[in-house]
Amino acid sequence: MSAVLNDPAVGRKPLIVAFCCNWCSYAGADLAGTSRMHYPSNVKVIRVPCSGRINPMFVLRAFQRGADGVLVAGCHPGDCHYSTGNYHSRRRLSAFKRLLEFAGFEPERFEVRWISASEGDKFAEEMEAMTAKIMALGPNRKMRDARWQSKSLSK
Amino acid sequence: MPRTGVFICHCGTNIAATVDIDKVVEAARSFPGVVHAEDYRYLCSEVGQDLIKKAIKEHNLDRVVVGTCSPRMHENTFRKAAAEAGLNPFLLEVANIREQCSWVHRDIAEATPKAVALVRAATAKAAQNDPLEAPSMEVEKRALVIGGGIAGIQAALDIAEAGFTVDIVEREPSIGGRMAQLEKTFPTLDCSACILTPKMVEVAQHPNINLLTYSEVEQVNGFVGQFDVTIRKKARSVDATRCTGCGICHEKCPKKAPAEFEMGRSTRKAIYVPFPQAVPNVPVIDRQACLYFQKGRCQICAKECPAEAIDFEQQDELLERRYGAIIVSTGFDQMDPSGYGEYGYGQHPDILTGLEFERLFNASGPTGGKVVRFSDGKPPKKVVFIQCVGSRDKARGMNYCSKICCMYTAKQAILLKEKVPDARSYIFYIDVRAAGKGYEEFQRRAAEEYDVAYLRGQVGKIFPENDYLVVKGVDSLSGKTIEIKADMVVLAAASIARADAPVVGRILGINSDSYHFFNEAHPKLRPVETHTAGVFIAGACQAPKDIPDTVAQAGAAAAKTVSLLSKEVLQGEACTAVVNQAECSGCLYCEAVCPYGAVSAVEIEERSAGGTIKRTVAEVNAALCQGCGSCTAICRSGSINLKGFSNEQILAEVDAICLQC
Amino acid sequence: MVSIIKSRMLEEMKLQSGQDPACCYQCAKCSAACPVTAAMDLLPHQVIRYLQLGLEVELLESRTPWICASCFTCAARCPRDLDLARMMEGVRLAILRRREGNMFGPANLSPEQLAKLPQQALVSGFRKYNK
Amino acid sequence: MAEQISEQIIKVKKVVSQDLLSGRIDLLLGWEKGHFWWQSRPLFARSEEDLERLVWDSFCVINLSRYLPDELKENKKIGVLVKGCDARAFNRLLQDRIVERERVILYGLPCPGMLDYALLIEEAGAALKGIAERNGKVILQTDEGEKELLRDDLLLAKCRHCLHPDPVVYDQLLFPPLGDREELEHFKSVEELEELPADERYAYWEKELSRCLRCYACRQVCPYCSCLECFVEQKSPRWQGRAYQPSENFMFHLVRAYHGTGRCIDCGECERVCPVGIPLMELNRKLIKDINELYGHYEAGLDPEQEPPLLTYRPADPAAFSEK
Repeated sequence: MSAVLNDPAVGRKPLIVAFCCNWCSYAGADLAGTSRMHYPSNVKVIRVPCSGRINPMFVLRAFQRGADGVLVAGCHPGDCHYSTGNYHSRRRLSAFKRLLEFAGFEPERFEVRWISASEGDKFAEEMEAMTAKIMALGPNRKMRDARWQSKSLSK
Repeated sequence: MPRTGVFICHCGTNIAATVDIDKVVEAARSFPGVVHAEDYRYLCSEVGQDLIKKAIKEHNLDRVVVGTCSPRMHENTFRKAAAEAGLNPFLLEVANIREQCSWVHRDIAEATPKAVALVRAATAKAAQNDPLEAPSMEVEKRALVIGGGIAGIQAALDIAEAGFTVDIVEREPSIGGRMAQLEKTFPTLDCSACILTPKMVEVAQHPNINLLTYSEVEQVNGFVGQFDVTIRKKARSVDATRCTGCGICHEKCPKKAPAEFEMGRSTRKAIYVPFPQAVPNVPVIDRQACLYFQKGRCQICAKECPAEAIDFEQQDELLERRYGAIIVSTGFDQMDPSGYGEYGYGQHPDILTGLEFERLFNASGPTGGKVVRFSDGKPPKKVVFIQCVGSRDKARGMNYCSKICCMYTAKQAILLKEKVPDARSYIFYIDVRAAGKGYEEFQRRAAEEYDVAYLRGQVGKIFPENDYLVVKGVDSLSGKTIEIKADMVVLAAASIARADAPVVGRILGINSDSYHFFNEAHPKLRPVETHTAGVFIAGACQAPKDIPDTVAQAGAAAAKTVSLLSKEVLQGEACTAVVNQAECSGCLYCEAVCPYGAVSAVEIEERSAGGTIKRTVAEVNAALCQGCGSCTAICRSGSINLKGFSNEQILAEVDAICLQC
Repeated sequence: MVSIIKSRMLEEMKLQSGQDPACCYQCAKCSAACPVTAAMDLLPHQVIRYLQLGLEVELLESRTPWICASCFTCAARCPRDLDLARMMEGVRLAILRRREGNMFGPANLSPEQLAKLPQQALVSGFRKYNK
Repeated sequence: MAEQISEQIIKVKKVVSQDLLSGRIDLLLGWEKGHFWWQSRPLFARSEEDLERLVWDSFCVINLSRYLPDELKENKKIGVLVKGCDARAFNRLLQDRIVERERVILYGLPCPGMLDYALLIEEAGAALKGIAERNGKVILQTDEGEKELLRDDLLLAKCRHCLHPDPVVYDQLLFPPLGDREELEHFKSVEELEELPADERYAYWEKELSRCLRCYACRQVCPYCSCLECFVEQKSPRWQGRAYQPSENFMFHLVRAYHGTGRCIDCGECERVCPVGIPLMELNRKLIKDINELYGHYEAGLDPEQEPPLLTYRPADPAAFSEK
């Protein structure tokens, strides 16, 4: 394990953790794949049933563990597989996003997007755009728990 | 520590071309808990699945991770294979290294570490997985249909024909609904009664159908497979088992009241059947109108009834029944257009709504089938029809198109010409919407063969002058204002949701759009289901609809119902929410955000400081829960968790996916 | 032949009146309800249609915006919730801006008229027809 | 105020002793003097003798509603003295179903604000022995004589921010209401922080939060922290790391504040009890301000019937992110 890889400031592309709802955005991400679109490999998806499942603590945990950006993606309002999940997450995550920014996070670090199962292109574009913005910001050090990488990798 | 097996698929070259499989397998061997790792060209093939099954047994695996295509593709395939090897299927996790890795990245040096990270995350999640069982529920093999219009009739007949018992609950004294009020149907001009009455009779005679007319659903508890429904059977004041339907009672009854069936345009008696073909042909006493009930004397009906069927003492009855599925087919109302002052509805007897005009053609209607004016009994020579009264009107009415008016207005104009050959129709319209089999042709026939003047424009004012109505309108195509001295005006009033639709929705726990029409579960793919499993919708209670669409939807709802009732047990969702009641503080925020009404309050007893105390906490009905997890995110203490996507699982995934190496 | 173009007048009118002609589906109820259509060369719904199509020249020459009495019957009847009276006002303002002089001023009135008419009517009249 | 706060105790005592002695309530939650003259601590009165110690003065800052959940386990019916903030706290607990309305009698005390001891000694200059109050003024009695100051200038920060001095819920209001207050600069400090560049804001919070001892006093006193087991103490999953380091401090404080979204009654107790003076209300007020801006004005604790903003939605709600 090289020290360079351990240091978030040097030598790596930003890590973006994307929480995608199973019915729309995860399917949209799959479609980007079946359509052979390309987006940066630093984007890693975690599948959840619905954007309404997202507890803001998951997002904070990702930042603690070294994520440089976090995305929550869900169905467009009105299209939620569970009918109201994304309406609730819109309120929750709007309040939470503003709180994060108030704590000193750059707005680009945490985003919410509505991406449907047919929007493979949108998924790829959003991931490109988010990566570019976060590259410009540089690695995230805020809330990052420096102990994590070294502790976990030396099991 | 779990014993995890990791299996990486090449998917031919789909994955192997951009992911260094050997490196992924090697990395996987170093993950915590991994005791076995291997790869194969096509894991989803028979051979590939056997390989997994064999490894589960050989290495005594209690967790399996497959690095393959999207879980949306083959998760079920692999879980079934795991189950065949004796492993609980929910102990298997999929890492999506094709759609979300090898197919979106070109460079093997980028895709390989990402595949490693994805497999690591799946392994970390799997370590937190618990074996899950989908709840199974017994199914009561009986269906309830609420509303006995053409939708309810069709649905009930289809279900009954499939061999299941159906109860129809109808609020009015007879089934038949709106269709029974119609004279002819577009675009074929079939006589409405001729095609509806046989179906009504079939309903009455079918051994599998129980008819509960003059009844209403009061309460619904339970869930799919086992709905406990309370039905109020209102007192008819007539013993249906004795009544022969001879009709002497309403012939002799001295008290009149406005006839609901005729939209109040004529009268009926205090004891009445709403229309001659009523099913059941058993009269009802309207206690609000009846002299005996209001003033204490009369009882002429009882004296005249040869069957001694009149029963003034009859009381409302409450029936408790259990059903496996419910179809809601409560129909629609016509908007009262008197809010549109410029049209003068309600201020002049010759300004009618479409449904009122329809009744003029009917032999049992208020004019005995003669198309004449209410004001002077003369046949109208010039009739103005106005479309979109309250429809497509976001300012004072409904923003939507009522869908049926263009067609029934064309029909009425044709019927008018047939009844009154020297009459002329003028139709003010915004757009003619005639999408449907034979509809366009039908509407063109009205315009071309029946001398109907279609005027593209609207009416600004109607006022009476001498013995006619002056209609001031515009033809927007020519840009000319138009004045017509009409004998009659017919308003195509908007079709709207039943006034008590919100109440019905609340009783059933189904939601509605902003106009109070019931919502389907998915606008394209689940058009007859609601968000409450086991409750289906049919007909105009979902949105304005014509008869063919209504019958088709009723058939679809019946098919869904039959397929549900044919199951011995229902397999529910395995990934459902679960409450840690010892930790739950009972704020029930989870209940507030649950779209399925799956969370409810329950009282538990708990030991505390020397005694027991009672405490209210949340409880999840796994049969209703669909596993969205909205409740888990609102719960501050994490006392409600989602199986399959638990807090522990997601956090483990986050931790693992963030590791960089 | 009419070419449908983006019209500056439309944008100005939208800005002035806060109304968007795109909402109109040309049911012509405004024209049916308007009490002064007899004197108009374009009916109210046609004015909106011309706006939708960007027919500025035709509107500049039309009598209709000046005939409009701002009685609001059209606005009360409109099923699309458009306030036509406001739109007409927006059109008038847009036209005035394109003209050289004013439409109507004190010079257009005789001294007797000026003496007789109420001040308020004069002021609002001048506001309506002047830059 | 018609009568001095110190004169009101006579009526308070009369009313509550009637109810306690007649058995209408089993327990009265009030205040009594603590070790120091500038402290009033909770009084759990069960008898006439207990009631003799009851006080109502300018130091009764402790929120008594917060004691209800525990006390209701052992008593059938409890009487509580509630100030404006305590009454909103009661509504918070009611909405979270922690208390039952019918088992509590609320005696409403319109509250002129409580005095800040730290400010008193600062103003006194010399050793402070005691105070007297007269006509909206406070007389500081020190070794070096008396000093008279405006009462409003000596209030606790939370009381200076108070919008609703009158109880919003009560069974009996003991004194005439004082009326709502308009605090024009309620969100001023939040707005100032919002103006800072992100990095400076982070540095600000990193510094403030670095003092956090994780004593959780803010949580203990908070009427919205009604969980049986707080996320910080849970072991499975372990949401909150135990280490005293910036990452974990942020975790705790951001989540604590987020849990108050649409629920914080703006009483300022968390900030008051913080032993290291972290400006916690800035986080809470930020959320109040944003919810107001995004989803319509809402003040938690005013009306328990009104749905909290995170439990409902409108399809046309705005979002703090791009919805394109």
